[in-house]
Amino acid sequence: MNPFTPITTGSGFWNPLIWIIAFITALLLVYAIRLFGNKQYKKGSSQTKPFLSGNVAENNEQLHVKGVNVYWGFTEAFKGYYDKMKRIHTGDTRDYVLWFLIVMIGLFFIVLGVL
Amino acid sequence: MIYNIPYIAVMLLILVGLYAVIAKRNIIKIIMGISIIESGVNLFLVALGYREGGLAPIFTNLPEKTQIPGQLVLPVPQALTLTSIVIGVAVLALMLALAVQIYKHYKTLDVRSVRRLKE
Amino acid sequence: MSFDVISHSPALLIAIPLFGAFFTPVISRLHAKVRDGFVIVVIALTEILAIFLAQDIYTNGIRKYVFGASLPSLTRPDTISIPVRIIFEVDGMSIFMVLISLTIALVAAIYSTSFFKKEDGLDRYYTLLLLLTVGMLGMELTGDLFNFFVFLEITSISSTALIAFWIDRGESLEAALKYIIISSLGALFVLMAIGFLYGQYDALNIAALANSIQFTFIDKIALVLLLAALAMKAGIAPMHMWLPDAYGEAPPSVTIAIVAATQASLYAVLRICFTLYGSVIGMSTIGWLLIGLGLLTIFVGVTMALIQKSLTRTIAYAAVGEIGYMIIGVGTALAASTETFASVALKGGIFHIFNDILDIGLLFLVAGAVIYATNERSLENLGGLARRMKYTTIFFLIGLLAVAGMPPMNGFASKILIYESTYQLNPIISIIAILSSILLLAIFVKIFYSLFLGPELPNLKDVKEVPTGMLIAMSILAIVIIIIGLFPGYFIQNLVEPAATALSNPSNYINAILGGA
Amino acid sequence: MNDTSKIIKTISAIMFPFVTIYGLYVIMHGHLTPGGGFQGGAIVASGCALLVVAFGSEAIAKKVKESDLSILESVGALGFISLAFIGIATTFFYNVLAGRSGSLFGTIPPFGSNPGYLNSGGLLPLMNFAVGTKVIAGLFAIVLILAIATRKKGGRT
Repeated sequence: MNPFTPITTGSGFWNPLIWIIAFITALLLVYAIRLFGNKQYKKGSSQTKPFLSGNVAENNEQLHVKGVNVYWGFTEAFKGYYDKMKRIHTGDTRDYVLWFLIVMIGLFFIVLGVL
Repeated sequence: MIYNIPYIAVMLLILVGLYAVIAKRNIIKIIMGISIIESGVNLFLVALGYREGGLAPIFTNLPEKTQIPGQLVLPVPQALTLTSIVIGVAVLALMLALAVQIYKHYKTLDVRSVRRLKE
Repeated sequence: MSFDVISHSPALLIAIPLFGAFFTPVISRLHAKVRDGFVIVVIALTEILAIFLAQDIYTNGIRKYVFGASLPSLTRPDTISIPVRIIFEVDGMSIFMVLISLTIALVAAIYSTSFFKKEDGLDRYYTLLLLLTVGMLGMELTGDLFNFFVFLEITSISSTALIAFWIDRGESLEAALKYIIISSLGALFVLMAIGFLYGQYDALNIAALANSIQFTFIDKIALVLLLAALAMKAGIAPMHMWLPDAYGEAPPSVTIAIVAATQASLYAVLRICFTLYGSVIGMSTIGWLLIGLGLLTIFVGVTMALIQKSLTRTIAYAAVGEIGYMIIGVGTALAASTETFASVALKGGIFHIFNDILDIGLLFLVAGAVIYATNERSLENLGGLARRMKYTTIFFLIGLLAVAGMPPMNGFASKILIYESTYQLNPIISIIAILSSILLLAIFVKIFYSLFLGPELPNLKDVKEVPTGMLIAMSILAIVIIIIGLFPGYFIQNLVEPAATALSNPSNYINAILGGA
Repeated sequence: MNDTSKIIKTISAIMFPFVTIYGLYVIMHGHLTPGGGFQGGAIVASGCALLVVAFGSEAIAKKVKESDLSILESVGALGFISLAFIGIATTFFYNVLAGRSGSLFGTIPPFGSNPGYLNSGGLLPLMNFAVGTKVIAGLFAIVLILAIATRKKGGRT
């Protein structure tokens, strides 16, 4: 049997081989474009130093943005949602049981009412 | 009507157990609640197999001229109950052992304080 | 007397790991290395047996095994109208799940041999790991509802003990207590539902029950109890809260086994929806219900993963999100039972069970490697690990791409089936799923950045690459991920297709038991 | 530390053999009357718990090692699985001994009410012994570990 069978989804198909060929083509294209780049760019000069809003970093560690702060803007924008979610996730065992019972009662209403 | 009384008892036991699990704060009492629910479910299984005027399904020293299996209660739910009791013992021992260890680490059995893991 | 291994293999699949589990404390008196090798050999042997059984099932159909009968296939001795004795019934779906569970158990065992060095009590650790494997296999193989309950409890007891393995961490104990309370409660409701069904139809066999089910009022109650309890065990929102605790605090080698146990609960949900209640007409409502719960699960899991501070908890919430994808795939198949895309959705959902456990499992193993090397799991204090741990970084990159559903990894192959089929049912489902997948990618890029990139941190100067056993375990998963990603059509035709066919034809399952001896 | 009175110690020591024998009786007759491996094992283990309460967990832990108990437990489980494996030529758990007159536990009792034939049941009594061993060891270990774990400094058990 042919192991390269594509997946058909009814409205389309997916064949990884085609994707890989396209990916390699794109890589070559990117490399070709990169060759047109600015010849004046030099390593080790101030062009490659990180820019920290004009502040001077004293050592390398300070340049590292901690994992918790990476999406600070996103979490700040959805603060209302996240505050609610944090309030729901209490970590209290009894609340876990309560959620289980709530879902079960909800299912009772739907299944006994609709079916 | 009288044959519904076990089922009412089952209902009450499960509700009492759920109340203990949801409303009590002491971990030991929550574990007791789980145990009470388990007793309710076990009673439910045993009550399912009962038959009016039935005898225990044990051949040893059964009264003479018993109709078999007409007069015996169903043995299968009893076997199920025994299995569930055995499992219940294991779960209970595990929960109590965890409660002991939690008391050592948190110095409390109040479930509101045992929540370092949240969000 | 000729001894036919294949016809006995459903029982041997349970018996060999069970024997191994209780032999482990005895053999560990010899040497720790002997014990490690013994555990791996036991699981590998079981896996080989499962592969042979799978080949047999794909060619000869459903295999059944009656315990204690005078013939393995004697389901109804003499003229009894209902099947007696405990019966194992193995069809395409069961063996699919068995193969997944055993692969994961094998990887977990290989990983454990070098993950634990200093800890004591490892004899019991391996005993419990094998018992957990037995529990999962039993849940997937059995054709008997009460037997299913017993294996469910074996699984939850052994996984609780394994979650609490690091007993000097208060958090592990807390997670274990929460897990055992909620899962024993769920199991009791499962037992109650079994009682309801037994009281109605005097049978415990799934096939016999499915044959005679009338969908009366009491059957509906039983359905709700079973669905709620098993969905909770599978970690569906809003009952997912035990899952990040348990996954996050267990040793990572255990976590992937517990992920497999969660999948076994999901398998039970499928078995109940498709086989036990398969002949009932109004299941499309259940399908829509599953879609709703699945969307909620995806959304909650993925958004909560974004704000976690602990590495393992982030992956655990991502795992919650991934469960939602399987649920919407399966729910679409139920909701659109007669449409052509229903089978595509079912295939996508089933295929995603396999892909999810590989991806999430690889990520957890990498998290375990990070914990092993740095003794640190908070994202605050990690960074720059790529300089010290080359292979681990590569494995994390593979897992990241796979879990986010990026082509050409395996996650994409199953997600595209789910996207395209749900789009035909309702475009909104598909859009939410795709957006959540993008968010998932963002989350793991964040973890990748904060864990492996950036400058070397002063507290991580003496980090070394993890030992070979862990690398081997991770590379097994990574290689399988890439192979499935490159040849998805092959795997769908040979593994997923029989499973989907088995699920969507409940009459085959029933006839194998009831249609004569 | 141990401050139970002499009466408690003496009575427990006298009671323990009776409890054990009753438990063993229940295990032995598991295939005839209600009870069996688990129930009888639980009775014997409760006798052991009586000793733990009366003499204190320290005194018992000196005599019985927890690792030995876990080995005994494994032996019980292994025995059970091995007995199940005996019938693998036919099916797993197949009762090879039952129905062979003359062999151990081989008699087939007559149908209906009977006074109980101990020499029947095939592999079932043997399995009851195995389960009984496992349950005695397991429950005793649980009681002992919980007693040691909950012991306060200066207090008893």
